[in-house]
Amino acid sequence: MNRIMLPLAVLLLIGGLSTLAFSQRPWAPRPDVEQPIPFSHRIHAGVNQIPCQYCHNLASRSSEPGIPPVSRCVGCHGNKIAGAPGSGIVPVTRAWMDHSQPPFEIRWNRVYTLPDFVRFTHRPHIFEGIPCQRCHGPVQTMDRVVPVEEINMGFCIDCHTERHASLDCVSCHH
Amino acid sequence: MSSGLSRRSFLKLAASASAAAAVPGCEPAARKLIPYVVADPNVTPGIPSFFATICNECPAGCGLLATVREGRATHLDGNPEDPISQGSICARGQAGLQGLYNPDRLPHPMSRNAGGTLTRVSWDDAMKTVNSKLGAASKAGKDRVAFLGGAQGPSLRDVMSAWAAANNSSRVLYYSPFSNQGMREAAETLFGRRDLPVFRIDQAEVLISFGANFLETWISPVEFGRQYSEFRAPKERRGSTTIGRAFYVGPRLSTTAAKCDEWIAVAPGAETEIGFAILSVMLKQRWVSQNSGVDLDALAKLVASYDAAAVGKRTGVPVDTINRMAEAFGKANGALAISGSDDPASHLAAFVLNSATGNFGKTVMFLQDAPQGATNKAEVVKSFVDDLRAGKIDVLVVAGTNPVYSMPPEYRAAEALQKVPFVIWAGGVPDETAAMANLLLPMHHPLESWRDRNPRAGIWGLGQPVMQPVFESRDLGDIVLSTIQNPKWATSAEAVKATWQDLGTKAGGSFDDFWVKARREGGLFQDQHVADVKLNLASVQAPAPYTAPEISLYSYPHIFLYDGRGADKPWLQELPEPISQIVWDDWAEIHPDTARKLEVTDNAIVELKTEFGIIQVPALVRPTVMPDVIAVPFGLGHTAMGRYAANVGANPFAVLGAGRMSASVTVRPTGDSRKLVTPLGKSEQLGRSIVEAMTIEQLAAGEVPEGHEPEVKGPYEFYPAWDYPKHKWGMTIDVNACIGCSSCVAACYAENNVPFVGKEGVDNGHIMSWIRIERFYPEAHEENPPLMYLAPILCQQCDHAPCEPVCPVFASYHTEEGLNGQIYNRCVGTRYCENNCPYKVRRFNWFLPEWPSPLNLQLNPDVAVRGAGVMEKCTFCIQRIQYGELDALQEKRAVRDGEIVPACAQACPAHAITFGDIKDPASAMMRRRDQNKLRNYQILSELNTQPAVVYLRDLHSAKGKA
Amino acid sequence: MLYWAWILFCFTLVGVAAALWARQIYVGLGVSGLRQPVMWAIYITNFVFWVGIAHSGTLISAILFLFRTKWRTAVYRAAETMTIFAVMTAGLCPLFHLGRVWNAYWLLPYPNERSLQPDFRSPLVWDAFAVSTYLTVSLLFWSMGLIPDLANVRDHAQGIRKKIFAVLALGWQGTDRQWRHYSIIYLLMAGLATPLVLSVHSVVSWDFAMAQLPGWHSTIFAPYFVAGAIFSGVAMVITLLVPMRKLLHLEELLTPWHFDNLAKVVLLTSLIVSYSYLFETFMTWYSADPIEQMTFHMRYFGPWGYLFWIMVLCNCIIPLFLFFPSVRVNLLQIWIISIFVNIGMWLERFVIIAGSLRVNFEPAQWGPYHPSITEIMITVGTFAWFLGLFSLFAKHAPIISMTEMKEGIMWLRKALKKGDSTKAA
Amino acid sequence: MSTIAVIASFGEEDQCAQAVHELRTAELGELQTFSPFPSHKIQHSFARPKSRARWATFTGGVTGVLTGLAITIGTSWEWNLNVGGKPVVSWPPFIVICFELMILLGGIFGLLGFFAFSGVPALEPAFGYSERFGSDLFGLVVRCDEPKASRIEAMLREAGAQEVSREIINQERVVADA
Repeated sequence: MNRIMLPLAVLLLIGGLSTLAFSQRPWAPRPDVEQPIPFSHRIHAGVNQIPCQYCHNLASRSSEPGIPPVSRCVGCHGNKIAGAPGSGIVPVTRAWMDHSQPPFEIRWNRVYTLPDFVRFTHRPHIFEGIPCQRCHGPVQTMDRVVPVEEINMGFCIDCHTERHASLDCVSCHH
Repeated sequence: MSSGLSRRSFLKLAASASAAAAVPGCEPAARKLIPYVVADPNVTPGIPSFFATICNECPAGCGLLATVREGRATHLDGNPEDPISQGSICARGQAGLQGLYNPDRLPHPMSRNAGGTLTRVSWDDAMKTVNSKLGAASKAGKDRVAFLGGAQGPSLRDVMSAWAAANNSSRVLYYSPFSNQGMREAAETLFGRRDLPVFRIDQAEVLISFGANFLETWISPVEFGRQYSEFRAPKERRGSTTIGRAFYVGPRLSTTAAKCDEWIAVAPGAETEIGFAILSVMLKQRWVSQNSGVDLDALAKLVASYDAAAVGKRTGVPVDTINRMAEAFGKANGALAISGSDDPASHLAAFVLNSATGNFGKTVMFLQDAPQGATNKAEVVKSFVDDLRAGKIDVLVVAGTNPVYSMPPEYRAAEALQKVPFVIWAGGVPDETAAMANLLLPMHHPLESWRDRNPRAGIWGLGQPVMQPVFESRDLGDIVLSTIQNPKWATSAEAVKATWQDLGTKAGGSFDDFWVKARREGGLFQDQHVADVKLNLASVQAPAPYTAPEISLYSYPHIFLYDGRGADKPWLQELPEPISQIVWDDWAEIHPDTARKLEVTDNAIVELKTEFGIIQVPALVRPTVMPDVIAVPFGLGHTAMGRYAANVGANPFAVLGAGRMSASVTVRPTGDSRKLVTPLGKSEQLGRSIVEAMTIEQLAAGEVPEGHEPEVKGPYEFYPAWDYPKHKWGMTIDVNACIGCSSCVAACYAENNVPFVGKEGVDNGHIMSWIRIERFYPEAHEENPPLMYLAPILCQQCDHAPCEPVCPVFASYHTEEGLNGQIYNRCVGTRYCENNCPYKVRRFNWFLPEWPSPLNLQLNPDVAVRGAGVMEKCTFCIQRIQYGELDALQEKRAVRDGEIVPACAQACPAHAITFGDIKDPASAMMRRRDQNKLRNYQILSELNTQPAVVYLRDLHSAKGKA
Repeated sequence: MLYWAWILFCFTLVGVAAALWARQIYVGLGVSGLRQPVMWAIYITNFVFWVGIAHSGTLISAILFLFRTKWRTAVYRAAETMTIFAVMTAGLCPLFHLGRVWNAYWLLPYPNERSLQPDFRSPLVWDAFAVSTYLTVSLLFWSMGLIPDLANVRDHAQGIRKKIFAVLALGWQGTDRQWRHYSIIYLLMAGLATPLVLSVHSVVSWDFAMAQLPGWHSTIFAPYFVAGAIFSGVAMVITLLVPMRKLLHLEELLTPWHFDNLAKVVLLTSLIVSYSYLFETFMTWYSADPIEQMTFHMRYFGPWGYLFWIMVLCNCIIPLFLFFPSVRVNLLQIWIISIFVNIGMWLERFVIIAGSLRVNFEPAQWGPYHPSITEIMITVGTFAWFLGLFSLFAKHAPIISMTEMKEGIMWLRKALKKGDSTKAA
Repeated sequence: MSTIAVIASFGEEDQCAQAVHELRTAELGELQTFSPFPSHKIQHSFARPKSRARWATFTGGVTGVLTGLAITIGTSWEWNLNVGGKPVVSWPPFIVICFELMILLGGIFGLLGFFAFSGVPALEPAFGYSERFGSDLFGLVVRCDEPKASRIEAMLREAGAQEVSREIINQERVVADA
């Protein structure tokens, strides 16, 4: 009997696992996202202790955290802006100096995406004092940001349950 | 907009932050994030900005508040500061967005070669051509260059005059087909003024409308809608509870007529007779106010041949009806007669009626200042077209008007345009006039440009651009100013600012403060003194007695398409005309008796022949039109104007005389047919309580209609009732206030990304609107029914929602705040919920919805776009509720009553819809219920679905009492 | 040759239907004629129809087994096979009708990180459970009955066929030990299948009865639908057996006596169904609910009134001919009657489902419905799929239970010996 | 002492049943029959207690009901959603699920019980089986000690056996039945 049942069980297991593996999960993090600029969150947020919301200044009032404008970079880097040829700051310089030219815009690659049917908004999370690292991981230690958590519904629900936040479906889906 | 951002990257950013094109399911969101170089202070991703501006969809000149998300205008509302719109706006105004994002807008300049084909040209080349043509023409002689435009504001008029002058010309003309020429003529005869008076329906007790569709298209429908709901609200007047009594005299039971107490059906042109007959009765009965200052002898002479009996004979209106109207009008404390007829004599009658009862200055008034006439007199326009035909003009610029489509056939506008060597057309979607132009220039949409408006004395509307241009278009003022040397203003923005500099100087104070305030409030609004006008009957001639043609054609501006400018907007085409409920087509309403005589049935195409020409229209056999009158709306019958407008229906302008809306007509069934499409099933309620009505007499006596409960009964619970810890959202809808204008429907389309489906889609039962204006005819057995039942039907958010427990996957469920939530991404599409919904308010996505680019830029990023196979429905604008609750949370306070307003309630000009928290008895919504306890009802309440929506019954006067 | 042409024909139609279904999934359900307010129509009609067809199989095999009815032996395998294929067909129909069929598995509970499960209060979830249980248990019952026959085929087959059937027969040899446990489990399965068959069509009827739509919301639906199911199912058995008997030369095994008994079941259930129609009408009148009355008025005299009257003709009047014994043993006549019953019962479901949706609570949302070519071809496809599968099975597998026939012949022989020949005639 | 199998075939069910009855009462050896259909008479003549396989079905049914209760109530508590104002744990609809699962698991457990108790699927053919036993003959195999074989043969012939044969079997090839 085992001669029949064992291969069958293995087959079923393989089938199930491959279904899981190949099923589409748009929220799944993409671990390797190259960025156009070797911008280091470790240096900015870790070493220099710049608060997250200094650059991502919309997080507390909008659904979006805000991608800092080039002017924000220039504000601190000031007269060092030119930088040595080949240094990481050059694209920023170019974007600042020559901003009417589309080819010189900085095109960050998105690290975190949510499917369109999820209406996530940063505002209440910041208001409730959830540390950014809760979802984004220890960004202050990363030279290049890679996602740590897989942000799926289970991840959201666990935290919401724990913190007695809204579990109403329409809170996020409408 | 800040200059630090190129338009392309800005649009890309907009796209990345939006959810517009994505579909619930698997499509990945945008993967690139492109930062600003310098942050635009007006654009905060995720947070809407609001810009006050003005509406350009009709001459009313409503103030708008545009919601701009990530640099894209996504929603238009009324500007609360503006005295005309007061925070509400009609469907046409909202659809302005679809003019802005119309996929058929001219994307770049185009030039027509000798062969007649259009080729793309650059702006530089186009302007070079324009300059050389203008140069040659202005050198050739005086007045060889001309401009023909639609109604325009003062600044652009200045610009155009300056441009014409620089080109050695004075020919600047403004033409629009509905410019109330009849009323202006009558006012000139009687009072010596050519401007339009101000009407205050809310100050009257009795209203007689001679064919004026003041709730649809007449002069300023949003304002009148608000006033009319005030007028119709039950009030204590002289010791008893009454509502304003309204009579509609006209050939067609329009939406306006349907909201009146009585519809007196007369053939087009006979309204005048009734007006004079009423005057004659009032004179005889001494109901004419003694101190009105009206010359009674002159009046007696005027109405001599309009004895009620004679008029009754000529028009077929019972004498009793005329007497009743006269009595009501004469005895009212505040009465108003208005006319929308094409016959100047009917306006005369209306003015005299108002004067004779001493209502001038109370319900109708002229203000001390008169605004500049918006359009030119008909004679002037006609002689101009004659000049065109005579070859007296070398270069003609046409913008903002469509003479080929809307000018009367006797002007022979198309022929005239052919005689002009060089026609420059500037505009959005290329229309019939563009088809005859040599050079086509894409013009900014009004929402992309600076302009102003002076619709009436004291009201100066300021229009500012709300977003970057969508296409490679330019502002009309900028185009013409660039053709003249050393212009007074470099751009039209400067011209507008200069105008406002003058206004600011008059207002006093710092101009900078004034300018900021004007831009924030959307204009300058000042109180105006009422002018003291004197009625002069001396020069008035009594019109010749009326003889009815055997069959007459009656045309009226379509409530949504107006003079044809709405036809390119899919929302307006898809909104069912409230009375006929027809979409995406035009129709010839024919009374059943007449239809029997002519042997036509529904959908049979009839040929209507007047002295000017022939149109062919499918018949719609309905009792909503006077026998022997065939009613065809204006607005369709375009041969160009993009994919949505072209080749739909027929154009009545082409068969009517100048300034006329009716004509004698011969009718011939062609034998062909075209299916008229409507989303409406049956026209009767079959005794079910969907839209309810009661008479004011019943309300005053404290009775309720037979077989109905006096108030909404407490819920019957079989199981323990659920608790709603925070809020429980509800709505009160006053059917009496509802004017059927469908503004709520348009607002819902805009706010909730509801797709349009086209004629075939509607025919296939795929219409997607979440809220609809339901229209029912009264049934034969009903005692004292209203003329028509009209009410908005949307999801009732039932506590015992039948749709919820049948969903196998919890896609439909009840939220903690009492809403009937629908989770689109969980839906598998069994459609069981819609089967079990008694109100049939759920909509299924039969296909993947499509918004041809760039219409998709209008989509609200706060609402998911639903994919194919998903059920969707109204959730009282859950995104707005959430936004309001988050605001309250962040400010550590409770949600304030009135802070959260769903799109439909916000849009309603008549304030028929109130939204609020059922748990808060002090909320405006709950107070409205309590104050009208006798009128409360719920739709199909016997099913114990316990809706969160409570309706207030429609009110009207009992038969013969009105 | 003719046989293979028939199989090819059937599966060509199935292919066409599959292609149209694929297009419907890709483009959207708009390609069907479904619309506001008729959100359910032919697809669900087909579902109820095929589930109904399935029921007679279980009735004949399980219920009549429990009652030890003798005439069942010759027909039960065919009826049971029909059950399996009909449930398979029926199971496809809700998939045709789903807006997002790729998410159909959400109707069944499975572990997931969101802890989201179906709503067990929804009749559609009951449906999913009932139909999948029905398919599983029917398959078990059917395959159990098949084991001894497969062993018999194995014993008489040669070469590769023998090997295949050796695997399928699971080493069955008919020992006393095997038969001992077999009999009790087979009996218990019949005992389980009997309430199951009643429950499945009751659950299907509750899809409608649980809704509050007039014309659907009725407590008599469960027995009414079960009777209707058996009615249409037995009629389908006759429809299939008459040609099968001819084509496979089973005249000796399927005698007019069998058909006489089947026809009696048809007659009985026809009377029950007719009674239900009458009683539904009575209840409507007695309820004094004007909305309900309007729905029934529209059902009888509305735009689809003719469908109702055709249905009455097919379901209530034509079967009355079965009162004549001479008709009951005339195979051609009962075959024609059975086809009318099939048409009538399909129409009954359509009239109830689409007809009631058409005249709902909200008159302004009443609307017509016209089936699209996609729906028609998919419907045809379900018939082709069913008939194709049945034909394949009838040709290649034991369509008459040999085991039970042997038992039956043994019984018959004895009966003849006793001189009790009346029953056998 | 070698073990002998006596194999007899009968044309009639009654004869076979009679033979079984006689051999069983005589206690001459272990009996096994082959029959083309389930014969109550033969089963009866063995006089065995009722099959225990029926408890498998019962267990399955009970498991089904409990599983039904567990998943319906358990998953409802997981989210506590309000649908149509009904209670989170709504008994009447859950009964339907419990009922269906009772039938489902009852059927599956029953089949497994049948497999477990009857030794099907059998990988080895039973000793003494002949293809004819599957179609029209009844077979009886008596496993006995050699001395008893002749007596058994006689009894079988007397009972009406059409054919009687004898075979010596190895210990390994003893029929698996106990």
